[in-house]
Amino acid sequence: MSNLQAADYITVSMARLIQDGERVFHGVASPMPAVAVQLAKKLHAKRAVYLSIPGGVDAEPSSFSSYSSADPVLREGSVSDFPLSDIFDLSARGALDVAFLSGAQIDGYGCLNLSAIGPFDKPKVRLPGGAGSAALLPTVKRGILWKTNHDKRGFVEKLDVITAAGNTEYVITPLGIFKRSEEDQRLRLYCVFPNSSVEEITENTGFVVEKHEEFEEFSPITEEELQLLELVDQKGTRYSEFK
Amino acid sequence: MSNLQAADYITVSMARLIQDGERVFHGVASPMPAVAVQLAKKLHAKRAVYLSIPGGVDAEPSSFSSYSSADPVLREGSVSDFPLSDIFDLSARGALDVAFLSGAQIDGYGCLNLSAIGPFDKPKVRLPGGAGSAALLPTVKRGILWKTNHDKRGFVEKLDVITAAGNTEYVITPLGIFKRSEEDQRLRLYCVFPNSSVEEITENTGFVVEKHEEFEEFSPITEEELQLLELVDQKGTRYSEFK
Amino acid sequence: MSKQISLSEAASVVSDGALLALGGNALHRSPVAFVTELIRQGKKNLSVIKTAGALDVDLLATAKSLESVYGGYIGFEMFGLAQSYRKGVQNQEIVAHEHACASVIAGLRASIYGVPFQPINGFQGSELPELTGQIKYVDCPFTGKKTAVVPALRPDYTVIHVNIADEQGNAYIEGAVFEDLIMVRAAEKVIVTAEKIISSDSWTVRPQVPGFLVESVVLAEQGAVPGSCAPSYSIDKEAVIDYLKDPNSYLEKLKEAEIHV
Amino acid sequence: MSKQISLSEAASVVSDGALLALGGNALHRSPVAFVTELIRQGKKNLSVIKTAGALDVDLLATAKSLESVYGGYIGFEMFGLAQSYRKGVQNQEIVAHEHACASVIAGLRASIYGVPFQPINGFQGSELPELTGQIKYVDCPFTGKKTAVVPALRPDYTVIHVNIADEQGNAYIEGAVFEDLIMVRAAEKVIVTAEKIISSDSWTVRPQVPGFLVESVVLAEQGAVPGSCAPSYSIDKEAVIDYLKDPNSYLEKLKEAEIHV
Repeated sequence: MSNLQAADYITVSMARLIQDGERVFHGVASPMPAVAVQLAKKLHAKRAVYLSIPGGVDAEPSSFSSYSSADPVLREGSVSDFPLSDIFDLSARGALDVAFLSGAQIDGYGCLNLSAIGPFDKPKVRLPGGAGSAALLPTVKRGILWKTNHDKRGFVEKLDVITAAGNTEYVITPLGIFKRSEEDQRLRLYCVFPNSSVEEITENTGFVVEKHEEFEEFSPITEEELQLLELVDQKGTRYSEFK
Repeated sequence: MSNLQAADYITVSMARLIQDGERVFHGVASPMPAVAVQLAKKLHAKRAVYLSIPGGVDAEPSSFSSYSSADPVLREGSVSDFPLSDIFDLSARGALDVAFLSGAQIDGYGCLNLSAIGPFDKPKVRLPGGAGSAALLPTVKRGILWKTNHDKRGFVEKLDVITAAGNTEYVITPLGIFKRSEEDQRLRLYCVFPNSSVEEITENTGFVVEKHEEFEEFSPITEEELQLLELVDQKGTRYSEFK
Repeated sequence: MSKQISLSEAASVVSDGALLALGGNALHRSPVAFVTELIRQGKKNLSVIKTAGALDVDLLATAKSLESVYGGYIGFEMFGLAQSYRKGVQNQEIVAHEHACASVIAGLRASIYGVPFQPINGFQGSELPELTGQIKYVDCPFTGKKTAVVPALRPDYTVIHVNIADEQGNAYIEGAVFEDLIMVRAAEKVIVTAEKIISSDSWTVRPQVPGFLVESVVLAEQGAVPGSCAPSYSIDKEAVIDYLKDPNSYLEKLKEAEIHV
Repeated sequence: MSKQISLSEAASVVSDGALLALGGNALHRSPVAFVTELIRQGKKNLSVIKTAGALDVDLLATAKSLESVYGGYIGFEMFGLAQSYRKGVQNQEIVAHEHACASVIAGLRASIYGVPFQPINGFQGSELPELTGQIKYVDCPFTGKKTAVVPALRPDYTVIHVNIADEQGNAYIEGAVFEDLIMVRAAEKVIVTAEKIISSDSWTVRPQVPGFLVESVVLAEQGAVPGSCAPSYSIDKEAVIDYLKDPNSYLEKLKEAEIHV
């Protein structure tokens, strides 16, 4: 278990945050959430409802694409259909529990930027766009964000563009987990992964890092979690975001 | 051919008014339109598109229900689905050509009442309601109305309630056909069935009856029309509205 | 964990005063067994959302369980008028929130989309907007165009009757879906009654209703009788004619029959 | 009367400046062959509507045929950014009308429903409304609630790539329908490209797209390559990587290849 990598910590953390019976969605470019949902459903959240872009409900994919999280393989094993438009509607009417989202920049309130680096109209880098996030993040019950790098360019005090804002509850990074405080809606440090430290996170974050009132030790990944993770993700698709 | 009844004249007239390639809808309680569409498709309008409440496209029912025009039999032979909600949308975006509609009262502008006899809030008779008509009649390209009785209670100068108004082009009765004039949007007498006369129609109509500029003799029902009508409607469902 | 419960358990969760959307259209695949059970349990002041209703709505009117109807058409097609419903409205015991069928759908869509109102193209020249208050107008902020809008219709429960369901709520409708799939998405909670219940791993067709949207599933064979449930049975025309001749005595017989199920 | 025509005939009806909705999602079942043919014919100033676009949008950007995009996400997922699209926007040659995927759908729905705008629950706290002008607000006339609304998005053409079509335009998508069925209903006209064309009387599955909504049908085997068209083929990852390394030379090769079809 010493060779655990950031992708393992992130994926297991995502799985742990999914509660049993919740309706969970991820969109494009989301290999770790895709794996995490399957892991959670084999652990404590057997009745979680898995929704994704290809529109199958509760798919059990035999494998994952390393290139796409809209791949038809994510329909495998599903009994019924619930296309993307239905998923957005579900969130809009307050009936989607969890959405996994990401951002090129994330600020101290859990808002995200996927629109542009630099001004929106004259961008230095035009980013892909927020996909579902501007509609999902304010309407989903629990927004769980992640990033695959943790540095001051990504975690900023002020976003170049606020693509989406809303119900960000957790932000997971290769170094640890932020959780939003009920008090002032700011992200606070909730957990540090074994490969990092409060100091490293503080140094690499562009907004002020304070400990969350619920700050806790990261519970080591269990044998069961690891075995099921290997079973679910035999090809190691969870590492693909780090290549 | 001497035993032809009003239902035959009405049904054949409906069929003749359907043009090839048109998208044609009827709703509940519409046995004559249901038969007329099949007849038209066997005559001059082979490429007409038949839409109805059960949602099959271009069904070719083997028979008709004498009690219901929402019966699943109206899906028989259809290749694809287009549910009622889609049909309303089609009309709303200006892409439905013909809707067959009816009214308990019809006025000289082709507006109809299916809501109430007497005041809306304190009705003498509460009628079933206009079903699709309040949304369809103003948006469909061609509204074709029919009534199975022709008297002054049904054809009125003023409706008790205006349930629906809009693009009424023809009104077909057991006695003849009204067509709306381009000039002043009033219904004018377009055609008299062989069993009636201008006088009879005038006497039994609550609004002033004038001849339409296109007034014409009713072309006798042809052998071909009659044979195909008997073929399409072997059980004589077209007569069920008169029982 | 099975969602299957009995008809009486399922009906018991519906409170007096609840707003119900009922699946099916006219006399086809409507949840008659469920409605009858509501009546047997003495529910009061129910409101119903339906595009085209018939026996389901009229039975509630006969039983004096009906407060109002949001519907486009309530009638028995060629069988005639809905006698108890029309008398209830005429006596001002029942409120007819008359819609076009399309505006019932629009109101349900607003609920599906989580918005308070839905624009609709229709009602030009109709008096229904001013008579019912169910249609208002807003100016489009992009084009300036005056646009009719309908308020969200959010059923407390949508009840649909289907051909096949499984114990997790997945449900399959053979043939005409009518407005059922829209009603399912618009509702706070969904109850499915089914002609047949199968195990979740034995589907050979693709259910259109995903189980996670459904709260409970009820086995109700012949659940749409005397209406149709294709392809299993058609309208029982004699029974419908009997009903319309004397709704009250028909209802009494029906309530008796349910008790012995 | 068959609606089947050749790829070049079908593309030829698209005018410069047209607004196109393209089916599929990301690198899956998007009409790549059709887009390539548009480029070969030298179309200019096209605008594209798409929830999540990838190669289809970027090829048009590479060819300098793209004026603007109404989209939620334009990128190649784990392969990386859409290089030509992003450079086009950065150089202010392409306008990014950035939407959420859900508001693209809302705009299409307004077109489907024949209304000028569609309410949507979303965008709270986002700067996109003020930056793009694609979202405005109206007060609900029933509840007073301030509600975000999106203008109708009405494609001149929707182009989808499907598994099976017939010569009358009926079209069947195996598996994920993505936003295709919405795009089909929202469009002025619809063009279907298909892996396989069968005769209208030989369907063994139920096509989701009724033929009467479709203007023309094109046989385009491998029409989504190098993207996927399940279950026939998956993403050709080497080809996508090649494209992103040098979009221009990839496009040149693609144009050559088309000529020899």
